[in-house]
Amino acid sequence: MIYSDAIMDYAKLRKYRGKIENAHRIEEGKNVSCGDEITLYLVFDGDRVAEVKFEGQGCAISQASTNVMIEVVTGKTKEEVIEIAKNAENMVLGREFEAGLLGPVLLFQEVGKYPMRVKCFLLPWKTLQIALER
Amino acid sequence: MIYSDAIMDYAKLRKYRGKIENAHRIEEGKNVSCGDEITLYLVFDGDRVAEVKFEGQGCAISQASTNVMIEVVTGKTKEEVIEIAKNAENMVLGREFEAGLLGPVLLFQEVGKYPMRVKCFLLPWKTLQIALER
Amino acid sequence: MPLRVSFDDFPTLGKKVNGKRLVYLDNAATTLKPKPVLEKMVDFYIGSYSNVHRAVHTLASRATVAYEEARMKVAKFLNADPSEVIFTSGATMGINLVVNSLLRSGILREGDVVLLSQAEHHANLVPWIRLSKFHGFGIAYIEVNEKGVLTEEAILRGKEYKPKIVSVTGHSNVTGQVIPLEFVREVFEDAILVVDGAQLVPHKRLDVKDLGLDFLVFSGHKMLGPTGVGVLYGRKDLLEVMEPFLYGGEMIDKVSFEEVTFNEIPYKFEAGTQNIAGVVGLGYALDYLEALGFDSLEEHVRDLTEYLIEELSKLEFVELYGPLDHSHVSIVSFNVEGIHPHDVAHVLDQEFGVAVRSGHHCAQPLVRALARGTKLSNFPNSTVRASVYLYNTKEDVDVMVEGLKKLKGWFG
Amino acid sequence: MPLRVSFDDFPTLGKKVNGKRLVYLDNAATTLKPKPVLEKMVDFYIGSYSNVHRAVHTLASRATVAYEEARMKVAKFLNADPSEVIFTSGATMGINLVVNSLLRSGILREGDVVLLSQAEHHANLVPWIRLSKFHGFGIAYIEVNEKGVLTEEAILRGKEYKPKIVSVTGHSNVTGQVIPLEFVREVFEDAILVVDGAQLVPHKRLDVKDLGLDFLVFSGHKMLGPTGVGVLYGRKDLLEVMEPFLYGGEMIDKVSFEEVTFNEIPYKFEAGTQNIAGVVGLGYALDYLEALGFDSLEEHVRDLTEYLIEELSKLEFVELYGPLDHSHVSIVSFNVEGIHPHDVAHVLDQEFGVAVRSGHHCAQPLVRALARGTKLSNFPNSTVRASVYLYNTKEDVDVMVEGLKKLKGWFG
Ligand SMILES: Cc1ncc(COP(=O)(O)O)c(C=O)c1O
Ligand SMILES: Cc1ncc(COP(=O)(O)O)c(C=O)c1O
Repeated sequence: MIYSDAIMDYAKLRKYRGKIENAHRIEEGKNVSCGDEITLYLVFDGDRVAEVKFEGQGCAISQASTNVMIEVVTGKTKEEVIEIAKNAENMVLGREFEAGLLGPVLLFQEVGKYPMRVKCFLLPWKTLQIALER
Repeated sequence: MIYSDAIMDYAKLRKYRGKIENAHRIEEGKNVSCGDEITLYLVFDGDRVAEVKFEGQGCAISQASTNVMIEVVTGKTKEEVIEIAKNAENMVLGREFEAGLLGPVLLFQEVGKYPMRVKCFLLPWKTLQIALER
Repeated sequence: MPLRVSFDDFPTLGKKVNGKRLVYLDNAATTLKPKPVLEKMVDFYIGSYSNVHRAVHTLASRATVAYEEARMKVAKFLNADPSEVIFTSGATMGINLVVNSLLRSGILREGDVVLLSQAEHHANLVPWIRLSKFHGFGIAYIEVNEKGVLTEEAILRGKEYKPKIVSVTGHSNVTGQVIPLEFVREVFEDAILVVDGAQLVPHKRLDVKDLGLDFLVFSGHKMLGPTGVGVLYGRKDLLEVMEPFLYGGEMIDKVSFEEVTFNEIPYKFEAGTQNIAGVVGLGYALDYLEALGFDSLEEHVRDLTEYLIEELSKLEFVELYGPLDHSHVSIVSFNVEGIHPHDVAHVLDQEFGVAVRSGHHCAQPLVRALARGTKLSNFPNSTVRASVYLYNTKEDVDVMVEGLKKLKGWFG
Repeated sequence: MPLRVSFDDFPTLGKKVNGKRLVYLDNAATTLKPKPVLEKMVDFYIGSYSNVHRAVHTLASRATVAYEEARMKVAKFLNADPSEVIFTSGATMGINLVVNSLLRSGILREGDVVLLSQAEHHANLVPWIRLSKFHGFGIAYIEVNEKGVLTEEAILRGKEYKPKIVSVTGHSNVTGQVIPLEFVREVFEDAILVVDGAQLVPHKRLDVKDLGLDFLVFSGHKMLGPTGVGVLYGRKDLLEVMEPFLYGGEMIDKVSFEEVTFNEIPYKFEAGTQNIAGVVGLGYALDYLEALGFDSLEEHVRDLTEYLIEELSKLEFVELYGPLDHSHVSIVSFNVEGIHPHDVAHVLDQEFGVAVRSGHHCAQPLVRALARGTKLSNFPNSTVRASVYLYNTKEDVDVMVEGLKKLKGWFG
């Protein structure tokens, strides 16, 4: 089961939810096929991702993935974040990846076994990547 | 084999070939799928079909069928011709028909076994029907 | 007469999914295929296959006869003339054909109004909406109520728009509502009536003449048939004056470098090599359904639907959508308070072997409309959807309901 | 390496037709299907079938993976990106999609010139000719010579028209000529190049990047695959800016009652439920062909074509069309002096078990052009066409040639 206690706890986490007024970047992401949508609010400090919050809804996997992502990337440089995002994607797609970079993202490794849920996991990561590459 | 000697003889018959200048009706018929085309020239005498000729080309079956048809319908009233045409169609489609009306048209009974050749047989008959129903 | 289904014909149902017996409740998306239908298709490919209408050789002749026999079966099934039965690649293609051909023929013009309903599948929304941008006709909607239901009052109100064309589903793929087509025909007597039969036809024998339909589309894969084949029924006099949608081989009469003339109906709408084995297979599927009997099938599905609604209504943590009355057939959409539909579907599948669908079911506007009536703390803009067909049983419903109870316990 | 075909895989060939061994020489119309491909399709339907991309349950997941694997196989086969591979219902649909989408996107406009050739199948003529009536673009033609051949000189002369789009067959289904696509690309470097690969792709591994193709269409049923499925390859940057052709489910991103936004490529071009088993089956057919080896296949077909031309040339009562040189592959069109092609085909089938095609082969203008070079007393505006594929042998050719001799004797 992919719904481990840890993932369920992350899914219910409230602390990263909400809008940031005057965010430096706002990015909307959505999964076409299931209708899940999130909006990321990003605040930068120079080259660093200083604060992230999100609005939107979706399944437990996408919610938990978003919370874990925010926890992991906060305080990192953009370059580091992009590297982490790549590895998260590699992990879930069954490619080689560097586990050392991922921390609690590793909780989602099993999602890779469910091709139709991979998108749920990736939604926040893809959205973040697009936000940073703009 | 549908290519009996009688049918082959009818296929080669020349006497009904050609144009009739001042025909009362000229009707073109064609088989979409094979490209066969004929043009019928009709001369009426009151209610009777007095003379028919044709131009065009096609396979032995359509040529023989045209010649036989002209032989059979010449001199008949329009009503009689329409009746014969219906019975010719019924014959080749395997439905009930009145054999007594058909004469040499009966040579083509076996064509009904070859669905893809039914159109070749019917080409002149369908063209004639359209010409008379106008 | 009770429905007599041979479960041997559906070996998929004998398979285990995640160690559990498969409970297939995603029939509105697509149905399983009877093994006899598949085997006959293989026999066709091996013994009678060729391209159709074109060659005089024996295989071509057998294939053509089989293909045209399938058309005759469909015509009989719908009480249509064979020349009114056009094979398509599916319901979606059928609607695209109708919209484009009506436009090209000048039957649908700038300034005309097309009346749709808010309960439509994207297949009966997007072609109209998008082509209205290019061609400037107007679109109006019959509104759904807060349960997603199209009421007779709402249908009547549609008259205000004076639509030239009315295009509605016969059976909603989200709410399960069977739409009163007789009433629609009565209200809009002069309009061209297009019916999306994708969900309706698999459950009910329609008489297109009796109902006065001008166009009807449906898909084979939702009624035991193979994928990639569907039917467009069109009224003869309309088809005859309509410009074709797809152009190519077999649908033409004569081609020169400057000009083209078309073959007669239905051929002028069937360009290129058709899905020959698919069409023949759809004919076999229809044989299979006719042998079971559409009346028995309908009764079986109605009984099961009632049971499904009854059992789900007992769960206080479940919110149900749709009419929940006699017009509610086969398809039941619902949500579990506090658990996202994807999570519900995932756990039902993984832990209980139950296949249901979750999402917007290609009907985003309708699903969003359900938000108006929801009592959930957080409406997810999607639903869980269970849909039953001839091979389902009350046991299947029980397995799902038990699963929902456990799941609610786990997620809290 | 010689081609190693297991004849057990083609049980159709073991069947008798009219009491004779079947000699199937109508491969340009459609090919036979290997039994292993059919069996795998049945297995797919029974063990992994569901609708794709939509649901999270296990069957849906298996079906989606199988469907996308097929796309990956095709992409690899063509050296394309998977996002550039669009599944269609066949080559005809592919061309219709391209023409309509280019028009809707404003890439093809009133006043532009589209260059076709006189050797095209109706599938690559009628969509352009007919839509030019509605949209006012111009059409010009590369001319064929009296043998129906497109020469390099004629291709070069096409430059005069300054075409924005060049759409040509890769391999004529009447003359058997393989068109020099490298040369065409060189001559029209700035034009959008559309290639009708219906006959070419079953015989040759193409590299769309190397050849610089912008669009390529082909059909599965002409390369051992099931009916009702084909491929459109499109260059990514073009596809990305193009308006879709068919509208419906799965190809959209968001739908409201007023607006629609589209999914990414290739999905925005795949509206509605696709021919899922057909796509998966086409993947199996490709596996089968790859296991045999395209190089060996091409060599085998070239050898047989040479033999076919050689043997037919010995019959003084036979007139041959096409280039009759190294560019002549698989398909040989001919006529028998004094006997109509339908009669030839009928007797070959009935008396010798030989399936060949007769008619205009959905290429009326090309067949009419052959009248310019004929020495027959009466050119029938049609031809007999024999076409060989991987399971044909020299013996097959011998049976047909013997049949022609006898037939000529009978008809005199
Ligand atoms: C050269 C050519 N183009 C296009 C087509 C059309 O293919 P389909 O009928 O499979 O759409 C054919 C097949 O008949 C062909 O030979
Ligand atoms: C009501 C309705 N209309 C249209 C469609 C589209 O059918 P298809 O995807 O087979 O073209 C569907 C199926 O998803 C449907 O449920």
